[in-house]
Amino acid sequence: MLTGLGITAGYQAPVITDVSLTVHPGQTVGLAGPSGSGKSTLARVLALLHKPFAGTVEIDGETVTGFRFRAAQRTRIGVLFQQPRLSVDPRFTLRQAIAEPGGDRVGELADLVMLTDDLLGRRPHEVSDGQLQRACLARALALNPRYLICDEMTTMLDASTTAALVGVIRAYQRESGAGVLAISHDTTLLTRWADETVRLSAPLPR
Amino acid sequence: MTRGQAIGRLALRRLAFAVPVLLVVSFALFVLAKASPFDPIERYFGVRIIGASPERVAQLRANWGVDEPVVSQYWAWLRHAVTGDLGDSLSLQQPVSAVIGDRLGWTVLLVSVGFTLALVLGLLLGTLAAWRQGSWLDRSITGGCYALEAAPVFWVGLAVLYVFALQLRWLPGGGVTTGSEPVSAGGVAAHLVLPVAVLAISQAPWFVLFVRQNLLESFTQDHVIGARARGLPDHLVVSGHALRTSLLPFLTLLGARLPELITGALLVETVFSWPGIARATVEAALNVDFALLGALTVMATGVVLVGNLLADVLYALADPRVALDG
Amino acid sequence: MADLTWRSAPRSRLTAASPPRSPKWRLLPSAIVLGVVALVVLVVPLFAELNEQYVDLAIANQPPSTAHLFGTDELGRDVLLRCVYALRVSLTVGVVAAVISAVAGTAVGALAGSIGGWFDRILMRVVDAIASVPHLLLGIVIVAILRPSLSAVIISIALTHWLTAARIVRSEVLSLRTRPFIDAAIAGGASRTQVLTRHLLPNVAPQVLLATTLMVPHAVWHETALSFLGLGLPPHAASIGNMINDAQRSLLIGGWWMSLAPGLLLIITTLAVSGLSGVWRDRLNPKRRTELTW
Amino acid sequence: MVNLEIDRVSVRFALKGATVEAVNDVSLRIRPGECVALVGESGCGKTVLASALLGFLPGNAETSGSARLGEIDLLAATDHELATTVRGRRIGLIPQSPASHLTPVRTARSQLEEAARILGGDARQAAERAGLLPEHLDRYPHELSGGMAQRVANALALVGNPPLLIADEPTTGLDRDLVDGLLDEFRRLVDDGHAVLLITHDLAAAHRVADRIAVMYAGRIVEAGPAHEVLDASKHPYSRGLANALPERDFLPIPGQPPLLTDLPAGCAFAPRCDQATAICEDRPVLTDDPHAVACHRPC
Amino acid sequence: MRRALLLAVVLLAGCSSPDGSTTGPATSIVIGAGSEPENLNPVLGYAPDGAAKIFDGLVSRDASLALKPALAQELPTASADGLTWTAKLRKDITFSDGSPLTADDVVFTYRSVVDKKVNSTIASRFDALAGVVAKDPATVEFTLSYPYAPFAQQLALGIVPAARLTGTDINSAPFNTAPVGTGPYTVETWRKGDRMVLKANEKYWGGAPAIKSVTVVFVPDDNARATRMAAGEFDGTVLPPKLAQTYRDRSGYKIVRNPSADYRGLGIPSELPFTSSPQVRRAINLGINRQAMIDAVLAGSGKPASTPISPYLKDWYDEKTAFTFDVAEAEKLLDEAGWRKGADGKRAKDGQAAKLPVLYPAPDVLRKELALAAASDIAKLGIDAPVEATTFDIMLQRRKEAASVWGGGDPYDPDTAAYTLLHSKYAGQDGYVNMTLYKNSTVDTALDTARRSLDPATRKQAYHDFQEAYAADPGWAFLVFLDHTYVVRDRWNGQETQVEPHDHGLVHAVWWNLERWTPKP
Repeated sequence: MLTGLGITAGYQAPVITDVSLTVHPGQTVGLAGPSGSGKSTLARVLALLHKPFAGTVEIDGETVTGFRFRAAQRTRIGVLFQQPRLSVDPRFTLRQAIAEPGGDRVGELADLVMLTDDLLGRRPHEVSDGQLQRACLARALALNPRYLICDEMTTMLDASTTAALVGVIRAYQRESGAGVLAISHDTTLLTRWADETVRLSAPLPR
Repeated sequence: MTRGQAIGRLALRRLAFAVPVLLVVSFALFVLAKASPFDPIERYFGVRIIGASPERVAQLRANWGVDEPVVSQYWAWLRHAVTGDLGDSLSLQQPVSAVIGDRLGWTVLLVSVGFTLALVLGLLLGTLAAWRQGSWLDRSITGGCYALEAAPVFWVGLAVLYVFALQLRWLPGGGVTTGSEPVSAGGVAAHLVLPVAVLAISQAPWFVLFVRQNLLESFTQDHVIGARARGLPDHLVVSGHALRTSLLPFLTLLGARLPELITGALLVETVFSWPGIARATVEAALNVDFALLGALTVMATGVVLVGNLLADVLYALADPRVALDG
Repeated sequence: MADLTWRSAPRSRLTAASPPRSPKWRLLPSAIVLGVVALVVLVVPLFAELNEQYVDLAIANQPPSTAHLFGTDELGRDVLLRCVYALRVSLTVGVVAAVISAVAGTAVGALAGSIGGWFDRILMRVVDAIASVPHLLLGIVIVAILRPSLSAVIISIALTHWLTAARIVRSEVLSLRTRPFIDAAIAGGASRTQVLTRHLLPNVAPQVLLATTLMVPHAVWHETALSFLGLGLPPHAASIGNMINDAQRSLLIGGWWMSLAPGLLLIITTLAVSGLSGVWRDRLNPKRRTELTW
Repeated sequence: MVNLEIDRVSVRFALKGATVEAVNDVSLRIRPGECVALVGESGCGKTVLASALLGFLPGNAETSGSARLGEIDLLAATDHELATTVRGRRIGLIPQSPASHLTPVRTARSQLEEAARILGGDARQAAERAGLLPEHLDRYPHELSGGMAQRVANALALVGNPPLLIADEPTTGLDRDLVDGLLDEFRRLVDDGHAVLLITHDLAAAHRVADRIAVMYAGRIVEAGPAHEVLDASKHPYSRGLANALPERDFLPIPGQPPLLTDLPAGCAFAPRCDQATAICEDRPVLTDDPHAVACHRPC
Repeated sequence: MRRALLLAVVLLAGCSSPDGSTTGPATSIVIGAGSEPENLNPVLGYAPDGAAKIFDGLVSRDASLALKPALAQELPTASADGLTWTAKLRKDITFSDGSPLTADDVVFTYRSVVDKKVNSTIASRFDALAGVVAKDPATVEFTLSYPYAPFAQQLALGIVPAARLTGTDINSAPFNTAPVGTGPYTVETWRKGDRMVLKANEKYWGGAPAIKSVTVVFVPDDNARATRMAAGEFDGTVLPPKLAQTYRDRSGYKIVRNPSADYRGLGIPSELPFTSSPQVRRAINLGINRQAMIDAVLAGSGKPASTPISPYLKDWYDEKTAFTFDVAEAEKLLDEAGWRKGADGKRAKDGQAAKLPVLYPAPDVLRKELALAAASDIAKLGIDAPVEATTFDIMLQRRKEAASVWGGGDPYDPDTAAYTLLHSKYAGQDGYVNMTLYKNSTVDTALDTARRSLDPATRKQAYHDFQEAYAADPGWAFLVFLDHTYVVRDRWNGQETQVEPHDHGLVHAVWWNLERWTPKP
């Protein structure tokens, strides 16, 4: 169980205040809400990439004590970002990107996300957003995470690629029993994808 | 807090930062100067050091307090400096304030006209080169700029001096007045042309290339494409949109460019025997003139800091996006 | 579809340039010049030993001739041979100073950028403070303390130029740190060191190397300026700055060849260095219009 | 009011060692009072087509064919002609990420008034029509909310009263209610007699607002016809696959990957991914000349 | 764009032709000076040898350097024992502020010079001075602690008005930059580092000068001065000989070469094992081609130097002691001294290489060129002579192991040129005295005798003995006496050549007698 309890987080000022959220293993939780409502901030907290001002994150009963480099539970959570182009080191080929977390399963993962050998040898600027996002998904799955956080993963993608990636994630979920937090402003998508959907309300006007 | 107040606070914060910087810089210079092999006493004696009896030299040292610990020399200097008394320049035998007062105007004249000219040149030529990108005009401008950047400013100064003052005899070759003429606006203007031109063309290439590069980059940016899509004529797109944003980084870099400008002025003043502060600076450095060197360096540093502050304030005024709490 | 008639898209002054024509027009001359300079600087001394302090007053002030291609100077020294040695010295100063600056600057910048916080603030304030003192003035003071010599000049340049590298590295590291791919690497379990060595430094390295090459001409220029003011290398040593300084007087009495040769050589060499680094910079900065073409 | 007649337009780019065939032989007509959506996944060439119409292609691009807007051929016109007679006056652009298409150091008002002055439009009226309040106009682009920025972009696109609007991926990254609002706005514009070319990868948005949909794949239009027919009764396997991939439908992907534009197959570009493909697909299919046109040897 | 063009036009229009072909009577002159005085106070060291423009001394010199009375009615005379010197003042003299000159002013001036609290750079010259008193308002009496023959030469020092300086700190008195004197000119303005304007003293006791206004522009850099002279800014300036040569054929200008006692010489360390032997030092002296230096480095403007006594000190100079360039003799001497050439052409003795580092002060171009030329000649003898650029204090620190190019000298009396330089009592002392640690008892005796005797014949003989002893055991390799070269517009009469000392800026130089110049009709 991935749980955020009473999370208050932000940068200079809090973006989200006292938010709680739970993702059970095998479950897909949708997180919706308008721009600026703090979806991404919450995602980063739950992905252990951003230290909240207050509140705790628990993973399978363990309370997380450190964030970013200090997170012991680091590899139990995989993340996918909104803009695949910014999420891959521009110097890396897709193969290197997928191999980065230390997996030797590049071939297997590439098959999983349907990337051909030809594409694996390319660098980010030589492939489309969709292909790059496939590589990012492969990378996120490389360490067999217990939970996968998809932060606006499909924004840049067309319907077919979206469906393909969701399909891959679902297959992984079936196989591993992982929990998924799917963040999107596309309620239609979440209705179809998630088991349940949580809405963050719009931020207070500044 | 309004934006104006925020900018005010930014200015105050930067000014507060300036004080320790100035202290550190001035003290470091005192220490460095102390470690230098140049002996102000020897400088004072000049050629008469040969034959001067050792006791007399030692006596003079004591009279001057040259051999006191550097900290107490520094402290004495600082105590007086705060009250506006910058002490006496050993190398020029004058109160430092008089040394600076006599020269500052000339340097400010040279630097401000030169800088303005460099800016105008930079903006015009940079915009022109970007506008005619790839044309022979662009290539000659950029080529010329690269060449000028590669040429040492004093070499350019000498070449200009040789051609315009010595061979063609169009313009005076140095100083601010010709012979015993009184200082007059026309005379100074004539004497100003060559040094200003050299200072400007030594500084301009950097601005030209910067403006050109930034403009070219801005041409690919969304807001410029957006302006074009609206049907604005090219000149408006450039002046109202592309330049407006591509010159923003320019503003902060103006501040960063000040030390270079001062360096350039130092060499130009040397070549053209301009009676400004730069020559006194070289003199002071060569003679380890604590009082003068400290005052001049602290002043130069202060100018740079104020320049940076101004640039930042301008930036904050020009770019509404800039965050003021950094 | 062979019958299609193609026309170029309308050209606007504001359209991004077509991808730079093959950079050969800059690459080739630059490479040739640098190659020749390197060859000459490395090979000539093997054949013609230069005794830097040897003068032959009997052949002073000779204009260029077959015996002395660039003429002789006021003391009867061959200008060409001195240029070769001068270039060697100037380039040595430039390269060594640039490398020292780059290494020191990278270390400081990387530390400031990756540790951040108060450490970064204090370090950068120090950098700002040093940067506030005009370089040449600081260089003058440093040389004055250490006494004019090759190492003093190098140290003076390194001490004033590492700031550039530090700032570049720091700002690059700071901007890289906020990129999602760093987050992605952390999410993939990368340690701080791995992020630094696998992502931050490799991505900064080209910028640093570029800055280093661009620092070489600047360092050479700094050396010549110091020599011009009489604070560079020992005045009798062959260096570009000294030669131009010496040649000033000759210029006034018509000896144009003594300043022309070293000046032009310096300009051409630094142009070649910046030409090469320009080509390199273009390659580093792909700005490929991927959005349109893919 | 005139039609936009896109006739056999191709666009290619010369790259080092390769040619990108971004748009191939595309023909399309857009009439006043009609919204045509050009749909396809990212990289299929639809944005290149829009850039070609506005004269915004990079310098290494070449075009063939024609795109007539009344008496003017957009592809043959010089940039000066485009700037002085077409952009803003005959074609308005509604960009993706409207805030970034505004110059960040100037207020919305100054940019709107500038455009109005040049185009002879009425800034106040355009702002009102776009639903902007005067105080919104005094903000800088970064101070505008997403919805406000979109309205400013609309006002700017409309201030010169152009008959044709090109909207390039206007919905990407917007919240659903903003998307809906924007699409409603488009509908109103179309009903007012504007022609709208909507370029999007969002099939649902296209379906919601467009009268006709053209589906693009690998630089070609593979199917074009009335919106509901293209979506609900697709003739081309790709369109059908795309429709089926929608989350509200089957939510199933089309297998495989699109071909590289530098390396298009000689025949049907979709054949390698098509379950219906046979030997005949080695030949390039031609777009039929129907109200519901398709380029497929074996249409569904 | 239009505005920028306009600006350029305005700037260009603003500049008139700088050709400077001034019209009208030449009652003003613009001088480009190579050095600027630190101050204008004779007490602190301004113009101790006269030609001070603003001040007069008790005595002054004519073109042949002969002393003549100035503020004194007649040349001061010494008592028979040489310990008391008396000067009678003229009675009609006033300072430029109108106050009369009295003996008190003279007493004040000399007492201040030797006052330990005053930072005078010339106090050492008055080493012998024990006291000075005013016998009456017009008589001054100097008492010396030992007989000092050239004492009258030191009385050219300018006299300051005591009233202006009594009770002030002389070291920082405003007087130092805005002085009051009895001289032919008064200071109108002095912008330090730039220029000084002098106005004629219409009430000058020697008659009002014809040149009413003198502008002295201080430009230390030779090239800058040459440029500005060429641009027509100056009426006269001092230039290195080579630069002065460019005016050879220019009408309206004349080149003036003033001979001087200003020597440049290589001080050879007598404590360095290699150069400790007189033979080696003689060999070095013989191996140096002084005439080549004069021809190439000085463009012919100089005289070879062998001893510190200038050939222009005709009464004292002994031409027989001159070293002639003779490489063979030099090689022979070195061989004899045991420093023999090895296979590589380098000399060594007992496994020790013959090595003599040559130092010069870095910023001094002339000394650099002389050092290189000398070192090249020395190297040709098979001696390793590495040249190093350094500073004066390092040259002093390394005086026991390296040769350095020093300079100095004045033409007034051999004593000032030679005594502190070569007398063994200064060897090893701090400061710039006897830098080579030269010790030769014959030389010591000769110098002492000459200094203390008032009899010209005795002195002449003593200096003759000195030169002979020195030439046999040279502690230096004196290289050249420089001619100081000037370029002056040919618009004035009255310019006379005078042998110059080392100093030549505003004082001495071609305009040493400026007050007597008259415009050409």
